[in-house]
Formats: sequence, C-alpha cells, structure tokens
Amino acid sequence: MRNTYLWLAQLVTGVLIAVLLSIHMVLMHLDAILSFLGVDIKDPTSWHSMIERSRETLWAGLYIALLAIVLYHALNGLRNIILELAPSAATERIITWTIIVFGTIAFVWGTYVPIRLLSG
Amino acid sequence: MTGRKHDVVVLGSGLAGLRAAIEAARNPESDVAIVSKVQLMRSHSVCAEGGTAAVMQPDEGDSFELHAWDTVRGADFLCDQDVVKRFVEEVPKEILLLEHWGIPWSRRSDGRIAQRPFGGHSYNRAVFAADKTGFAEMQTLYDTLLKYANVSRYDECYVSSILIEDNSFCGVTAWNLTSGEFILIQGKALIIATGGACRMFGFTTYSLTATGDGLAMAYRAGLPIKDLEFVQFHPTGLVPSGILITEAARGEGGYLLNNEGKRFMEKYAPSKMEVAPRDIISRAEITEIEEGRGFPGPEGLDYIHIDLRHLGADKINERLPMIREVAMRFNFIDPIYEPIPVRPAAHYFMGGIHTDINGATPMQGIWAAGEVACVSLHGANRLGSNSTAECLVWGKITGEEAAKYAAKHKESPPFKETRLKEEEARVFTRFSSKGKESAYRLRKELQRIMDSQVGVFRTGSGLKEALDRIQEIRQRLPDIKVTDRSRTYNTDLLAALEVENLVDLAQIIVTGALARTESRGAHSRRDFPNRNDDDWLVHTLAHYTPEGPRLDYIPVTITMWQPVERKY
Amino acid sequence: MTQIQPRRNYLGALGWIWAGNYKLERYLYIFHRITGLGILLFLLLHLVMTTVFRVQGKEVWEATMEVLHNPWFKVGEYLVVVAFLYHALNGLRLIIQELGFALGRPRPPIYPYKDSLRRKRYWTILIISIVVILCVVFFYDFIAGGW
Amino acid sequence: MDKQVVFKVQRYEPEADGNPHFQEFKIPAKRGMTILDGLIYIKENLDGTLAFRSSCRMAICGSCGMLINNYPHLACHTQIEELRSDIVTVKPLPNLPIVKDLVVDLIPFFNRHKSIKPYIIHPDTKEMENPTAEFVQSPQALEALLQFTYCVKCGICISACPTSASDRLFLGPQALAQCYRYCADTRDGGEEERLTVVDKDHGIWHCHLAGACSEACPKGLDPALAIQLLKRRLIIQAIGLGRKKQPASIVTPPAEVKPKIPFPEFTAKRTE
Ligand SMILES: Cc1cc2nc3c(=O)[nH]c(=O)nc-3n(C[C@H](O)[C@H](O)[C@H](O)COP(=O)(O)OP(=O)(O)OC[C@H]3O[C@@H](n4cnc5c(N)ncnc54)[C@H](O)[C@@H]3O)c2cc1C
Ligand code: HEM
Ligand code: SF4
Ligand code: F3S
Ligand code: FES
Repeated sequence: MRNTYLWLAQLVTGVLIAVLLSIHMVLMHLDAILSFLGVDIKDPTSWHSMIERSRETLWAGLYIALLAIVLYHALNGLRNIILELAPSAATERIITWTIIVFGTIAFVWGTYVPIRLLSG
Repeated sequence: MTGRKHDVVVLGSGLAGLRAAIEAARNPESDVAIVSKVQLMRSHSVCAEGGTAAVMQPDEGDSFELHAWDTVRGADFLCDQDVVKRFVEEVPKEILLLEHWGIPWSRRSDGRIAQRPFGGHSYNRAVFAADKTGFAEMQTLYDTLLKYANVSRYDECYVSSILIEDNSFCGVTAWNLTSGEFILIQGKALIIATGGACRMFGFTTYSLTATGDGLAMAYRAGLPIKDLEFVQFHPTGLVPSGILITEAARGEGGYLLNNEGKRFMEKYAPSKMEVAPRDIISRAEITEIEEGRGFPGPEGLDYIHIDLRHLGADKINERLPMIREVAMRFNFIDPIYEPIPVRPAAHYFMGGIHTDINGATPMQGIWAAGEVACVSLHGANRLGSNSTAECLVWGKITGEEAAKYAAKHKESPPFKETRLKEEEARVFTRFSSKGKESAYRLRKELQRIMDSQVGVFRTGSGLKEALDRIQEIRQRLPDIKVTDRSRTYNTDLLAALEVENLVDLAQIIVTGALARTESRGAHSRRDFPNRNDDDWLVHTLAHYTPEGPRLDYIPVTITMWQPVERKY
Repeated sequence: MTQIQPRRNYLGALGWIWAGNYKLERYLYIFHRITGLGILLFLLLHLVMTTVFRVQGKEVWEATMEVLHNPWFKVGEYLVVVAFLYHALNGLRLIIQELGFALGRPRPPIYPYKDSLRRKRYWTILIISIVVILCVVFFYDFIAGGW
Repeated sequence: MDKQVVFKVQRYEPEADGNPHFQEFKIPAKRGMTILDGLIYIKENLDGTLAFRSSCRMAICGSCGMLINNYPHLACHTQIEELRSDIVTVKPLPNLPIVKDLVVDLIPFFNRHKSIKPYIIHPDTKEMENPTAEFVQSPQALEALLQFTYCVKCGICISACPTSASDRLFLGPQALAQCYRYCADTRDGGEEERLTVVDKDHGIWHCHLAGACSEACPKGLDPALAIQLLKRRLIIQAIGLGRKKQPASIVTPPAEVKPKIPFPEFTAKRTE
C-alpha cells in the first residue's frame, strides 16, 4: 500500500497547501484589494511587518508547517516525474535518497533562520 | 531455443482452440502449446455476433429434445443424430463455465442469463452478449487461459505442415512471423482448430485471415475431408464490404424488405418469416433479386433491405450496438432511421476434417475441433448460433481427450530431422521474385469464379466450368511472384501460401458439389432441385491425391428421427 | 540466424507534451506538470531569498524588496501567481476526479462514443474561467500597486 | 468522392538494418474506402513488401491499430473520406517497439495485461470447476463493467498515454482498466490480490488523468474512468474503510416449473 499512502499524502498536502498558501498569497499580494475592502494590513513586504509575523508563534508555526507540506508535495511530485523516465531500479533508489536528503536540508534551512530570528 | 517439445499442441486460437487449450491445461501435468498465425485473441471467432444456442431454461419450456430436433431438421437430416444428442446436452455446461469465468452475458431483469430468438430454433435459445457474443467469449477464454502457467503460446506463428509418421502425429513446422525463425514444435497430441476458409469467396463475412490453412494442411497430410460442398450463405452480409449484419437483427424483430417494401419471407417460410434457417432465406433473397425485386448495387452486388427502424433507438443501442456502429461507420447509414442494404454472403463451412463423435481423426494423436472439423453436427445447413456452441463443446472434448492421450504416451514419437529442412526450403524458396503471377490476382480470380458459380444456387455446367478454372489457376500457382524476400513478417509470402491452400480447398468443394446430384440444405442445384434421400443421405469424404480429390461416401447415423419433408 | 530485435519507438518525455492531435485534458495534464515544476523552482528561489537576505539585516532586505518592485520581477511574480492558481484549481479537480467523483458512472458505450471526461468537460471549463477571473483580479492589483 | 490520395507510409525493414523512412503511394480513393482498404490496395498493386496487420476488417479484432495523421486509430475503422485531406500519413503506433513497417510488438503489452490477473477469482473452487447453476447478476451490476469488456487489446491507449510515452514499465491504461473490470465484477473475489499488483512503482499512481486513453480508444471505452474508480478503491482500502466483497452466489432453482412447450409433430421416432 506504500504508493497509495504516498499519493494520499500528495492529495492531503495539496488541499492543505491550497488553504494555507491562499492565505499567504492574499496577504502578500492583494493588499490593494484588501485595503479597498477596508482591511488595512499595512505594507506586507516591509521589514517590520515581516519580523512582526515571524515573532508570532501562530504565524511562525503556520509557515514552518507550510514549508514542510509544500516540500513534501513538490518533491514527491518531482520524484514521480523522474521515475516516469523509467530509470533502472538502482538509479531509482539514488533518486529517492537524493530527494529525501535535499528535502531535509531545504526544510532545516528554511526553518533554522526564522527560529533564530524568533529567539534573537 | 529449447522447450519446443510439448504434450498437447493446439493449432489455432479461435473459440475451439482456446477452449481446447484451457481444457488440456486444466490438467496440471500436461504441457500445452497453443500456436496461431495471428495473436491469440485476434482469431476470426471475435467476429461472431449473434449468440450461442443452449437449453438454459428447461424450467420455462425448453428441452434438449427440442433443440436436437431443431438442429436435425435445420441440417436437412444429414447430421449424425448421436452427435446432436451429445451436443445439446453438453452446451449448457459450457455456457455456465463461461459464465463462471466472467463473460458478460446479457441478463434478464431477474439476474438470469437472457436468451433471444434465432433462425430455425423453436425457442428463444441463443445466449448472447449484446451483439458481440463471439468477441466476449474469445476475451473470456483468452483471459482465463492466462491463469494457467503450463501453457506456452506461439503468437503469430504460421504453421506450414503437419508431420505424420506411421499414421501417428509427431509435430508441426511453423514459421514465426515476428522473429523470422522456422521452427519445429513437437508434441504427442495435436488438436487442429484452424477455422474455416470462406475467404475463397469474394463476398464473405469472414476475416481476411480465414484462409483454411489447417484444412488444406490436414488434407495434404492425408486426413479425409468430409462434406465440404456444404457452404452456408448468410442472408445478411452488408453491401459492399460483406461485414455481417447479425442474425440477431432478425431475431430481435428486424424485417427483410424487397424493393416494393414488402416482407417477402411470407412467401417462402410463412411460419418462421425472418427467423427461418439461413439456407432458406438466402435462396429467397437471391430469388427476389433475380426476379427484379432487389436494389441495384455496386459491382453487381444487388441487394435487398433489412429494416430495423421499428425497433426503436433504445433497443438497437442496447441489443445491437455493433450493428449500428458498423452501418454508420462503413456505410454512413444509421439503422435507427434507414434500412441497411444486405445480400447473402459466404459464411460457414459445414464440412471439415472427418472426425468421430469425440473429435478424433483417423490418425493417431490428432483431433480436430471447431469449424475446421466436421463431427457431422450441422449436416447440410447449420443453424445460427450452433457453431460457437460446437466450438466450445468439441473444444472441451478434444482438449480432454488429447490430454488423456498425451498422459498415456510417455515418449513423443520420433521423427526425421530432414523433414524440417525440406519443409523450410519448400516454404521459403518455392516462390521466386521473378514469377509472373500475382497471388492477389489469382485469389481474386478464384473468388470471382466461386462467387458466380458455387454460390447459393449451383448448376452442373457452372460447377464444371468452375472446376476447369480452378484447375487452371492451380497450374499457375508455382509461378507466383513474391517480391518480399525477408523472413520477418513477410505477408507477401504468406498471401502466396494462403492462395495455394484456398485453391486446394476450392477444388474439393467443387468436386463434391458436382458429384452430389440433389439439393439439400445449403447445397442447392438448379438442375436437381429436390432432395434425394435414397441416394444421397450420405457424407462425402474427400481424400488427397496429387491429381485432385478422390471421393467416397459413408452413411449418416440416424438414431432418433427419420427424414421427413423440411418445411417452415 | 541472428535474432532481430524490435526497434524501440518510445516518444519519451516529448510525448508528454505532444503525441498527436489530442484535446483539452491532455493539455491540462501537461500544464499541471509544468506549473508544478515552475512553482517548485520559485519556491526554492523564494526560500533562498527570504532566508539569505533576511539574515543579512534590514538594509539588505529593503534593498531587495526595492529590486523586486521592478516591473520585470513583477511580471515574473504575476506568472507565478497564474501558475499557482492554475495548479491549485486543477489540482483540486484532479483530487476530486481521481477519487472517482464527478466523472459519471460507466455506461455501455453508444456510438458515436463520448468518454466521461468529455461529458464532464464543464469541470475543466469552470476551472479555466475561474483562473481567468482570478488572473484579472490579480492583474488589477498589480496595476493598482504600481508597476 | 473519387480522387487521388497520397499515402505517406512509414517503412522500416529490420533485415536491411536501415532507419524508418517514408514512402509515398498514390491511391484512387472511393467513398466508403477505409485506410485499411488503402493499405491493401498498396500491397496488392503497388508494393507487396509492405507489412501491416489486419484480420477482421470490422473493428473488432484489434489488429490494425496505427498512427493515422498523427492520431492513433484502427485502420479499418477510419474512412479516408473523413480525414478530409489528400495526404494521409500512416505510422506504426508509438510507444510500442516496431517489428517491421506498421507492425508493432505487443507481447510486452499482453504480458502487462496478464500481470493483473484478468480472470475471475472465486473462493468456491468446486463450483468453479463444475458449475451447477449460474451466478445471479443484475443488468445494473453488468452495466457497471460492460463497457470495459469491450476492450479489443489494440494498444492504442498505450500510444496515446503520456506516461507510457516515457515509462516502459508503466502498466498502462488497458491493463489498469481490465483490473477494474474484474474487480468490479460481482462474481469476483480477487480484489485484494489484484490491488497489490497495481499499487506499485510504475503502477496505477502514474496515471495523471490525461484522458488521452479515453479519447483515443476506438471502441468507446473509458479507461480513464476505470482507473480513477480503481484509485478510489485503493484509497478506501488504504484508509481502512474497505469492506470485504462477497462474490455472487448461484441462482436458487425456481419454485415453479412451466410446462414444456409442445413438441412439433414429426414422423416415426425411433426408440434408442
Ligand atoms: C461474422 C460472423 C459471425 C458469426 N456469428 C456467429 C454466431 O452468432 N453464432 C454462432 O454460433 N456462430 C457464428 N459464426 C460462426 C463462428 O464464429 C465460427 O464458426 C467459429 O468462430 C469458428 O471458430 P474456430 O475456433 O473453429 O476458428 P477460428 O476462430 O476461425 O480460428 C482459427 C484459428 O486458426 C489459426 N490458424 C489458421 N491457420 C493457421 C496456420 N496456418 N497456422 C497457425 N494458425 C492458424 C488462426 O490464427 C485462428 O487462431 C459467425 C461467423 C462469422 C464470420
Ligand atoms: C494549491 C494547492 C495545490 C494543490 C491542490 C496541488 C495538487 C496537486 C495534485 C493533486 C497533484 C498530483 C497530480 C497527479 O499526479 O495526478 C500535484 C502534483 C504536483 N504538484 Fe501540486 N498542488 C498544489 C500546490 C503545489 C505547489 C505549491 C507546488 C510546488 C511548490 C506543487 C508542485 C507539484 C508538483 C511538482 C507536482 C507533480 C506534477 C506531476 O506529477 O505531473 N504543487 N499537485
Ligand atoms: S482500452 Fe481501448 S484503446 Fe486500449 S487496448 Fe482496449 S480497446 Fe484498445
Ligand atoms: S492517458 Fe494515461 S495518464 Fe491516465 S487517464 Fe489515460 S492512463
Ligand atoms: S482489422 Fe480487425 S480491428 Fe481492424
């Protein structure tokens, strides 16, 4: 059932990304429209508001989760694509491990910094 | 390559061949090989459309006796009645087996297998899967065959000859079309199930690959061929392609109309109308056309109409989807709104390799089943939907018998290496690239002569002329030009080999037909319009001689009913 | 006689993009793949940016943001948004349909044949129109936000 | 519609060791002539060395799949007229190895079909070997799988599917659809066995609903739908909601028996 679970995870992460990333995108990019609607979120890309967000546990937690989810989703998708090029079983294993290692590094890299800022 | 020695070799993968292979393989000890010149599930049997006759509802009024009587009467009493009896009792078991193997039989609303009326049957007896019965049966058998590990398959291997030593079977030589190798497949028992040869007719319902190779091979190997002059013409071949419009179209209630818009069958078979046996309807159609009540068609293919409009779109889509597709696709006609042009088309060989009731031929270790065999079930005229049933029943019987035989004989019989080499040379070097004749042209000439002289109605003079022409074509055969010199998938060479087989068989048909001075079932002579039970209630046997077939006759087995006049 | 091997004839990755005169769904599939990979690329860039520039302090960050407000980057960003929208909406459709919903029941085919995807084409039409509408909304925002 | 049509046919002679190349033939086309008729005309009159498969010429045997004007279809099922062009390119089906000219090697494809166990698996082996009565199956239950039984195993869906284009090991739409066909059969009890076969690398999850298989299938099957329904079964099983299916049982004999229909009159019936 391994492949089924992998795909199930792809599906669930897809839905989660849809929710989380929408929030993120709306906040980041639709400031003009939001302010038109009467919600003022100041300038979302300014240094100040960014640091503000990363100090709040809720926001930070959300971003870390989002990162993990997106990384899984995208890298698993990437792996699927590469496997469809029908490499040999050995290369397949190498690909899988490269992707896992890469994902972990990216995750650590993406979380370490916010956490450092959070505590700093 | 190794492992070309098997216990049971099955030649042909039509319904009969697949069924035989499964039955042989059900015995886990036996090592079965199935050889076919097409990929296994591409055999001609997929074209069968209408149904398979079986007594499935004895609780609702049908009976074995009735099925037997219908068959005997349909056969114009030329069938062996012990064979008929065994047949009707075996078919329902086969239907159930297929049902258990997953075939999508059409169902009644209570979940039981549905049945439809068919020509010549006095009960709605044809079990069916929409109008793809043969296709569904083939796929089910093919899929089921995949279950067995003890089956080796030889797809696309053209078998060129059957090797017989001391009256017993020792192997077949085959040309693997995709790899180009010429191989010997040795075995203890052989089941020939290579189907009919209607491609010798130009206007036929048959697949392009139905060229009777097995029949011709067996004939040349010395097996007697029985009753080959009886060729069935199906009343409804689509004009101009010859694609079959299934008998189920009439079984479901379609009308046959002449150019006056009249259901002309009321003149010829008032009690059965459109569901009379095929020989009667075919003769009626030709009579109508000859008397000027047909429609003019392309290349002399005058036709009459089959009208389904009154059945309504729902019924056509549910019960006859393929007919609609075929008519729309090939003739640009939607049967829901327009009648379909049809005329009689060569459809079935009642005759075949002479076998006993077990499907065994006179040679040790060789069985024959399906259309290629003649167990004398169909006599002078086959009833619709009895032949797929025959394929199943004798597929099973021969499979079982052959496996038993192979288990009894420890050693496969010895054989001389040289014969393989000889045969290889015969296949590949006989035709040169410098010849002057074209295999395709010869085939067309043969088809033209068969269509015009050996059709629904025959005459002595016409048959004589046909015999001369066939003899002439035969003489031109060695001069065929084969341009393709390769061994892989050389369909040019294949066509040449096939023509040769067709010509041999045509000669048997015409010789037999010329000798039989009566009209019986599908064999209808204008110069002898009546049935003659005193002289001709016998089976014709044709034996191979280099000059041409030698005929002799054996009696018909009658156990239940004496012949009476055949009227519908 | 040497055995002749059949010749390989795979279309390969080119076959993902074009293998014949197919219709809509076949192209939705390849766009889904391309957008997925595109966003992945963006994600990695984004990750690098938001981390590397952030650790370097406020000045660097604001300088970068300044650069990012350059119209060309804006266009790139806009494309990412479109890709994301498409991937998200089509992804939701895929999730629903790959679980066997909204495709209809298997029916006996009636000539001329229509497969389920074609029968349910309004799904794809819906997605495309939503994507277009949202794109316009974002586009408005880009203009309002100043190029 | 009597006109000249040019057939550009891809040739490949394995024994000559060359590369595939195109050869052109001029053909007089009539109304009602199919691509297969055109190829037969070439073979009989212009060049006997052309190799292609054909058998039934009525779109039921599945032999003659090829790429016609860049769309995979059965040659016998394509009218020259409906292509609406004077040039017809004919190539062998892609994604399958070429044996010669238009003939492709389908054996790996058949083997993949075989791997999904395409036969009824029923626990009651005694009944399966020697049937006593039929299994009940309602027309509705039949309808759920009927269209998938129409597969002629032509390989056209394989040459349409983008995953098969690059992934030689991918099970392919045909095998997956047949897997669903047997799992959905009320007479079958082998779902678990089959699901483990499709749920592997290069298995069912490499179908991304490109839908080209359904679009191209000449027999109107909808493998894309079957595959998605099969995915649903897998997911349901994976999250533990699956219930074990009870394969159908045989019909109970009817309570009342109707009288036999009267036997037609005939002459002397001999006793046996
Ligand atoms: C259009 C049509 C509709 C029909 N409808 C019905 C119907 O509704 N009901 C009914 O009961 N009957 C019907 N029939 C008749 C029935 O289909 C056939 O009689 C039956 O299918 C014959 O099956 P078979 O197994 O004997 O031979 P086939 O199916 O013809 O198989 C022959 C096999 O032999 C192989 N072969 C031949 N030569 C060679 C060789 N040299 N080397 C290797 N292999 C070889 C072929 O590859 C093939 O696999 C119909 C027939 C036609 C033409
Ligand atoms: C918005 C929410 C998203 C949803 C609903 C979603 C949904 C999906 C789904 C269902 C698949 C599987 C398609 C299939 O194989 O059948 C998929 C594949 C993929 N996704 Fe997403 N996704 C989303 C966001 C993202 C993001 C943000 C990325 C990149 C960072 C991404 C990258 C990928 C990749 C690379 C694939 C593999 C594509 C393929 O196999 O063709 N997705 N997505
Ligand atoms: S699913 Fe359709 S296209 Fe695929 S093999 Fe079967 S009939 Fe051919
Ligand atoms: S084309 Fe291929 S990707 Fe899936 S829907 Fe059909 S199998
Ligand atoms: S020849 Fe049989 S499908 Fe075309």
